[in-house]
Amino acid sequence: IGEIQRFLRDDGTVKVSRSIKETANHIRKMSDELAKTFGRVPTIQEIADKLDISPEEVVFAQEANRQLASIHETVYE
Amino acid sequence: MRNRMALSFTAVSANESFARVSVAAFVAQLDPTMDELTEIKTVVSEAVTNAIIHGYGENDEGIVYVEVELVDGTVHLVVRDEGLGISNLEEARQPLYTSKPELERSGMGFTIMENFMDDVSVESSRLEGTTVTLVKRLSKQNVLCN
Amino acid sequence: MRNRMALSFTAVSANESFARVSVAAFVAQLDPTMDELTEIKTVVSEAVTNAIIHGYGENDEGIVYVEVELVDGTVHLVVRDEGLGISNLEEARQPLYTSKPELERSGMGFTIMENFMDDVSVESSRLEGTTVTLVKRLSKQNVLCN
Ligand SMILES: Nc1ncnc2c1ncn2[C@@H]1O[C@H](COP(=O)(O)OP(=O)(O)O)[C@@H](O)[C@H]1O
Ligand SMILES: Nc1ncnc2c1ncn2[C@@H]1O[C@H](COP(=O)(O)OP(=O)(O)O)[C@@H](O)[C@H]1O
Ligand SMILES: [Mg+2]
Ligand SMILES: [Mg+2]
Repeated sequence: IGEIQRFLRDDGTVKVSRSIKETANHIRKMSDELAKTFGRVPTIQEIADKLDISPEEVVFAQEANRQLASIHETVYE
Repeated sequence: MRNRMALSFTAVSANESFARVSVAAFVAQLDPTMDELTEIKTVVSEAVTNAIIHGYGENDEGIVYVEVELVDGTVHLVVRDEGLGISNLEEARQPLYTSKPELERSGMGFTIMENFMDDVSVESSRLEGTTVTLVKRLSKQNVLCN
Repeated sequence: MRNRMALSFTAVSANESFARVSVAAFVAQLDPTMDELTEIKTVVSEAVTNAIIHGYGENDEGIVYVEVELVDGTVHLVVRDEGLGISNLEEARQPLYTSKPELERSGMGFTIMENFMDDVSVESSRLEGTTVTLVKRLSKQNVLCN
């Protein structure tokens, strides 16, 4: 496992994971926050505007994070 | 304005995620709620997985076709394969029915599609393939229209 | 394994972001670095914008075609339109050349493609359209091969 962790850290893929994970976390937080403020589920544009990215990038980050989570599961569990 | 896209890809499970992103990114233009988008992504997963697993039996020579049209705030989605087809459609659409219990599939694919979409129709013929047509009206557009 | 996808969509600028993300989601399967992914997205933007603005002159009857094939860690990308075509290809590919200075375009589209990709070829004929073929080998795959 140490080997695999080092490999994941060293070959640059972690850079992708980290930055996407961060964006995905921001999306989740912003989504919760806006839901509280509005008293309803936010639209994708409302979240995208707050994070200053395109709605399409919101979609991408969410899915990439979901994929990373499932890779993480198979590698570490 | 009508805005359309069409997508086709190799019938392998690895492409399920790509299909979800592609459809969701296209639909994002109509500014759906996050819940609506999740529902659409789930439906894409179910229909595309069916095409790959049941339609083509995971034969990676197969091609899955997806089309999306956005008309006045309504999403029209078509998922099509040229695979084995479904011999008994009524049975296939029953909740919990699955022809592959050994794969630990839930038999809930069609039921999920029906729950998340406003309209679901399925056409299929043996050895020619299956076309699933799905329609969803987005809530925001309803509000604007009322 | 070879994995392919093909995408087509209405020639409107609103679809540029969809095309970027769609290609990125497909290429993500090869586990590119963040930089490589950004480069590919930028190239898709440039080529798709050219098809919409120059190829179809923003006529939304046009359809833009994008194809991606992943072969052994190499990305093969084709962006095609059936629009006006390019009469002088050599001139068009010069850095800073633009036929639409009034749109404040930079004339750097082809130069950006050449910088970010390993191979760029353009075929075009007047009134029949333009096909841009782009190839990028991903760094990780190079390392594994050496
Ligand atoms: N594209 C398809 N091609 C062939 N058969 C299909 C297709 N989609 C669904 N089916 C049939 O319908 C059944 C029910 O589908 P579904 O409700 O998604 O459940 P599950 O996929 O868990 O079996 C499948 O088990 C299969 O027999
Ligand atoms: N798909 C296309 N169809 C027709 N003409 C094109 C196309 N792509 C590029 N061109 C021509 O090549 C020129 C240079 O393209 P580019 O380097 O992207 O610069 P810019 O888009 O800023 O003008 C354009 O101004 C246009 O005349
Ligand atoms: Mg199913
Ligand atoms: Mg350009």
